[in-house]
Amino acid sequence: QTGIPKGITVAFLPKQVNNPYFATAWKGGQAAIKEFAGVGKQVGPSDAGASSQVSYINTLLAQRQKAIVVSASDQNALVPYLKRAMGQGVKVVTYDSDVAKDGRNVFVSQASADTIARDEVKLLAKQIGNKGEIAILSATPNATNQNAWIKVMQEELKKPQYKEMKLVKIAYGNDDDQKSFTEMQGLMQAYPNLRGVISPTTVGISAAARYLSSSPYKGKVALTGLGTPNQMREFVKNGTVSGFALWNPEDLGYLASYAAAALVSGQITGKEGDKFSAGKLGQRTVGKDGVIILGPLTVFDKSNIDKFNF
Amino acid sequence: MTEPTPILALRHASKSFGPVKALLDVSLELFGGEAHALLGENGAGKSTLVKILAGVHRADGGELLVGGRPRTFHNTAEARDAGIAIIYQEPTLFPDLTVAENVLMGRQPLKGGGRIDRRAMLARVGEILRELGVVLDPARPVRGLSIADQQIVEIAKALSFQARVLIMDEPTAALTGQETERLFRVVRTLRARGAAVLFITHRLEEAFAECQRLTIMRDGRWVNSGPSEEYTIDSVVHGMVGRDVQELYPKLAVTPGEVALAVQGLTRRGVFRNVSFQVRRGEIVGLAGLVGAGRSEVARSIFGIDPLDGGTVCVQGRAIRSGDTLAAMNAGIGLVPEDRRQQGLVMDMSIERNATLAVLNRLRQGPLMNRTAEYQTASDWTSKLRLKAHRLTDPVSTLSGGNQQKVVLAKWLATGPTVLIVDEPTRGVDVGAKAEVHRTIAELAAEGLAVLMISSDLPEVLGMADRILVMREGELVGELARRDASEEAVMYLATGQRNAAAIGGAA
Amino acid sequence: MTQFSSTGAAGSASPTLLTRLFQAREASLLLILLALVAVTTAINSRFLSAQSLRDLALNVAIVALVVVGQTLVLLMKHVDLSVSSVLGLTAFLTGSLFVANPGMPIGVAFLAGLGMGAVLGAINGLLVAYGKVPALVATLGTLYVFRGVDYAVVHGGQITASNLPAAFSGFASGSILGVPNLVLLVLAVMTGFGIYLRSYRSGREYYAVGSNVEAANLAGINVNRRVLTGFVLSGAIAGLAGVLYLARFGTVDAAAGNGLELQVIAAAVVGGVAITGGVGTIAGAGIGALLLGVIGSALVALRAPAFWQQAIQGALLLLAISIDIIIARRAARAMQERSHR
Amino acid sequence: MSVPHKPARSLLGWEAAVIVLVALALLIGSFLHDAFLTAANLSNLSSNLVEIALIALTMTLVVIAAEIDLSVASIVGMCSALLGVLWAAHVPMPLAILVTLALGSLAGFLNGWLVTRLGLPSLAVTIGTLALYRGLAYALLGDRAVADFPPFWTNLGFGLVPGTQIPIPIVAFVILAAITAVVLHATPFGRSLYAIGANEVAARFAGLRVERTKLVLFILSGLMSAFAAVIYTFRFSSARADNANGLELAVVAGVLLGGVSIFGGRGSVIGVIAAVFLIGIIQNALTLADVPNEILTIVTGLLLIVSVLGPNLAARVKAARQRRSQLIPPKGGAA
Ligand SMILES: Nc1ncnc2c1ncn2[C@@H]1O[C@H](COP(=O)(O)OP(=O)(O)OP(=O)(O)O)[C@@H](O)[C@H]1O
Ligand SMILES: Nc1ncnc2c1ncn2[C@@H]1O[C@H](COP(=O)(O)OP(=O)(O)OP(=O)(O)O)[C@@H](O)[C@H]1O
Ligand SMILES: [Mg+2]
Ligand SMILES: [Mg+2]
Repeated sequence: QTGIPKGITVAFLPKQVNNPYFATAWKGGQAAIKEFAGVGKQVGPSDAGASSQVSYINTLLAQRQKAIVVSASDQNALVPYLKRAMGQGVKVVTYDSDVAKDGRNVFVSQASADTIARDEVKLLAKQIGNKGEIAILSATPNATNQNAWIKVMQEELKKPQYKEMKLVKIAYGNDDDQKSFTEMQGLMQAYPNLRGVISPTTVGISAAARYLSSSPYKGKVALTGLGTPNQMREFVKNGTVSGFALWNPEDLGYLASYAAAALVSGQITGKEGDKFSAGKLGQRTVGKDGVIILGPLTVFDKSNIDKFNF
Repeated sequence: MTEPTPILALRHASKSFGPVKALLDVSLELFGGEAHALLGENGAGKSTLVKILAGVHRADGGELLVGGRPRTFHNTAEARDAGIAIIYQEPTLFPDLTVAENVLMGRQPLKGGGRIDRRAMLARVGEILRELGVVLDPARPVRGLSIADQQIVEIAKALSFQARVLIMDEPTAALTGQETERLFRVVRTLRARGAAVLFITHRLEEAFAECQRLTIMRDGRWVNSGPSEEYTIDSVVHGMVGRDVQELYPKLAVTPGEVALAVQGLTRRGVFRNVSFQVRRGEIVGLAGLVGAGRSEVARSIFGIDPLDGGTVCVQGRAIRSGDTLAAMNAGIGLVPEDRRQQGLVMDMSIERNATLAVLNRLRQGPLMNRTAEYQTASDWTSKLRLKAHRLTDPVSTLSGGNQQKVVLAKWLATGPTVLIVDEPTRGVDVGAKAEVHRTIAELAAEGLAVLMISSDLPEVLGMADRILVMREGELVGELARRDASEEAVMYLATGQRNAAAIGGAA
Repeated sequence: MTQFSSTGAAGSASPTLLTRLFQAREASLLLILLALVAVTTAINSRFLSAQSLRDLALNVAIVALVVVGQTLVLLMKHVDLSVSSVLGLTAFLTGSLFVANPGMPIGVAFLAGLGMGAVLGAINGLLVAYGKVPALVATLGTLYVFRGVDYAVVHGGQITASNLPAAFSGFASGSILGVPNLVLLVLAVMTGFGIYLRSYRSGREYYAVGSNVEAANLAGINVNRRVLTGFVLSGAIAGLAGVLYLARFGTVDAAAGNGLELQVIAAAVVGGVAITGGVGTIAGAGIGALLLGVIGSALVALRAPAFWQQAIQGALLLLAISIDIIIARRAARAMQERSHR
Repeated sequence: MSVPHKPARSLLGWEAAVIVLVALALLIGSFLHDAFLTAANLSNLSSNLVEIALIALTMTLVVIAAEIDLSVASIVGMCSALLGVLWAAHVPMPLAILVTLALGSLAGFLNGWLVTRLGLPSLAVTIGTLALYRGLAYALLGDRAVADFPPFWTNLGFGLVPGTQIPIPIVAFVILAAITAVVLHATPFGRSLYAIGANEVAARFAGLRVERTKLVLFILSGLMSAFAAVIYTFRFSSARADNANGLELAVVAGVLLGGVSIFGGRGSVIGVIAAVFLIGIIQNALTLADVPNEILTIVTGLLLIVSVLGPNLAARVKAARQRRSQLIPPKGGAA
């Protein structure tokens, strides 16, 4: 009833195959592929490097996959190779982390960069009463998403209602648990007046929360950002973190799979205004620049965290 | 005296290394209270035999009897536990550990809880060293000791446990008269206690003076054995070489030419001071002195290995930059270093590559190597020196000690030097080869080469040198013309003591 | 020959000079360390607060522990690059044990970590000692293999603090007299191995093997067995470190410990353990680890710009090993000149 | 003491083995997936290896001289960052490339200086500069990425030789590989590297300029890394501070698998090239066959171990067999 032919081959290529976040997204992607009776697989490097993704694109091309669903480690490095793939009729969907827009057909975005950044700042501002020094604990210095969000956050902080909040430091935990942990600890040492931290990465926020929960700063320094409920449940309950946000990564993968199938079956081309049906997520519309937005963020706190399991 | 059972006996032993038959059907018996000399040319298989007794190698055939009972040693610890102490040809020490630990490794005295009793360890080794009459701090690391001092540590190691059999593979090659004499005194004490001693040397005089029995080997085979009274030097040499050796010191008369090497006021802080001398073309100048007098250090500095703190080196009137080996070589200096394994050879490389290493830049066609010239150079010089080798492409490490020394010589002769410094050129070289090395040096000198010969072998210096310089404690203390030189005169200068001459040299 | 032999110096003068020299290596490091702490504290007084000292000690503890095993191996002129993978794999597997048996006593977890580490270390040891594979090659290979196995086992999963029993987390966060349990454990291991290497025959064998293998063989040391033991110990210690990692961080994924091997070797080298074998002490290596840890925290505390931190760290590392070798060289030269009067 | 009896021939044996393995891998690859033995796939495969292969050339020289350079990947990152910064600052590309190459040489010089002047072990030095150079890459470029390189230049990294499936950088690699092979195997300089690697003291006593030679090697290694950085930057049309992170292990793995002794004094260019491609081919074939990434990691490690373990075991078996055969009739007299 979806108009999608059976047996479409879809390959997911995340930044890192071993990352739990991508593992969850793939779960959703796989579910969608099963629904439309396609053939799916996930391949990818163990380390987040652009060059290793390129060799996977090349082999996927050689394998004549119908669609590649990729979360790019580098906004630019993949473009020539993805273009070549599209030149040979392969449909390219980016999810989670985009490439330059001529390198893909559509981008399935978790939420617009503006929404994410604004929501994060708003969350933190509420927790610290719009006042005091704050810091950001990011992923790697080159993480495309994080950098885009940080840029918007910096703009956002210029607004009058945030004039008493001061961003003193952007630290990088490299999406490495231990590094994020020690970076958080360093922040507390270097900035005694720190009131709050935003960590827009699932690895960073859980490491930071763990540090805070066992330190004297627990409950005194606010922490928010993007995290998964399972990772953060304990810290929400013990009062280290009062609220954080995320989209559902499973839904992200699910939507990306449907977008890929819609492209392959010719239902959409990536033009603004194209519409397709995405299974349980209902009808979706391609927005400007070929961006398909998953939806607003979910904010998790004591009241609702037990309702989620991912 | 009735013939008792030998403490240690080897019967019909054979050993091959790949195609090389190092030992073929060799037998040997060691009796308590006796010193037994094992003599043979370089590569005759002496060290191989020692290593079989030590449990380093296992014989391919034959049997080993300890106290009349057959034994097989699977490793060195078993041989050691059977009461066999060994001084190997090449010192095998731990440079980072102290002298005391080197001596007692694995047998350190313990105190409560199985912990090492450092104080007892130092005391014990100090005592052994004192017995040897050596002033060597047991607490200092071995790194930095001269070859001679290292050899002394080896000796101390062998003496440190009550051995029933003491095996010494050329222990005296690096030692001068006094040290050798002290070693022999200890050996005699051991013998008196009933131990058996196996002694390998290329100094035949020592063998006759100290040993009651001789065994001669040639080409891996047993030639003959017997009480030493039944032999003469000539008969031994004939047995070793299979022919008569011509003169051992074939010095040719030459009239010295212009000054080839002139050094002035050489100083290296803490090592030597104000050393000045000249060597003329055609001349062989001996540099004598006790071990540690600083002779090798002077040679190294002239050759630019170590930088100088003061003084100049001139070759044919032109000064060369201090601390620049290549400049020294280009000026025509060659150095045959004293430690052939560390300094003279790249052990894993082939004989050919080693022999041409110092002339690489000459053996080329345009920017590329000329392989024919390379092979030619190597085979020329090695055959001139009668190198005993399977193939020129074999690694140098498979050669016997003396043959390795010949490769070092070949390497430097290939450079066609104006000045050749030879540091202990015949250490560990057998009589036949020694005569050849001497003849080569004498001939080259006759053709106009200036030779500076450092040697602890006094007869060699006396036999070969036109003039003899003597060093003591880093200073040049005298010079003797050939006709004035005698062992007493040299030892007097080297020690600063008149009576020292009595124990100078082993001859 | 008497006074002409070798050192020639009066027998009693040298040992004190020597001990002083050996102490100097560690003393110079301690001095650098103190200077760094003093400067940092002067600028940011929070650097010496109880909390930040605790954090520092905890951060250094795991590296310092792995350095102990690495020192054993380096002393023998080998190297163990696989420690990071061993740590990652054992951390995850121990965590999985907790997931599978939630009631498992924490002692069992430690034993399991040690055991798994020892097995992995034994693979290295067998390759190096009996397979005659150079340690750098063998352990670079197992660095890949063990990490690959880790990836395969973890497969995008993760152990989180909620998987761990309360007793285990309690041990991790607990302390005695203000010193965290983990730090005490590591100090105990370091002290034990420090004494072992200094005062036991088999401990001295590590130095002997690294100083001259041939001589070690001739001295009747079973070199192969010693090398195997060294790698087994290095593996077991890395395994123990894996358990501590799990305890400390609570979260373990497939990347745990990635890249740790270079930090560990750097710490050992800064601490005066020679890559060329035969030289070094556990105390020195521990100070090396501490120095690196302090540099890292000091840069943060001094608010060094984020993008310059790594560069400064690298430069300081180079500086530390350069100063160390220059001091050692001076001392050696002084000793030589003195011995020749 | 028994001497490790490894004449030069056994090395040739290993090189031949690697080349045979390459052929075997190609054969098996073609069975695993029919897209494997296509020009396009082989072209992609080799173009993905080009930086590793380039750096492996100079790494071969460095390791034969008994040193190691672990900072190569960081030099790539630093040089890539510099190229990006210069381009973003509107420096003309040829000049920017020259400056980049100069920076690489300078980085190599610093490594070499610390090793030869201060006498520090290169493993320690280059672990330090690994951190330093990567740090400088971040200092130069921070979190930025420069991507707007002109197509003419990116095509040099990405494009194919017109009318063929040969990636342009591979042409550069072939030329440089030939030069390296000749230098190593047929010039006095190359010869001297083996001696320096096998016994540095003896090399010095033979008048070889050990320090200078090593300094040159490190500079070459830095220069080659900078060249690889230029190719890398163009190939991905992206200058970032984290470019080529971790590449050093792949390079070292290739060099060791190629039969170069980690202790110096032994190895050849052809073996290393074969080994680098062997790893690449196996990984490509297995990826095409949908073998998961973790297995690839394991295979790489196993290859490395087996490359040394295999010949060692073979030699031991051979020696044992020889000993047995000798027990029968000893032929001829002493050699
Ligand atoms: N490990 C080995 N591998 C191959 N050949 C060897 C090995 N050890 C010794 N040989 C060969 O065995 C023969 C005997 O050597 P050995 O060292 O026993 O001679 P030697 O009598 O001690 O000579 P020298 O007086 O020069 O020390 C020589 O031809 C030598 O090249
Ligand atoms: N590698 C070294 N490092 C430090 N000191 C050394 C080294 N080699 C020798 N020495 C010391 O330098 C001094 C001079 O030694 P040198 O070898 O020059 O004496 P020599 O007269 O040549 O005696 P030999 O007969 O041993 O060659 C000795 O006291 C020795 O301990
Ligand atoms: Mg011998
Ligand atoms: Mg000397």
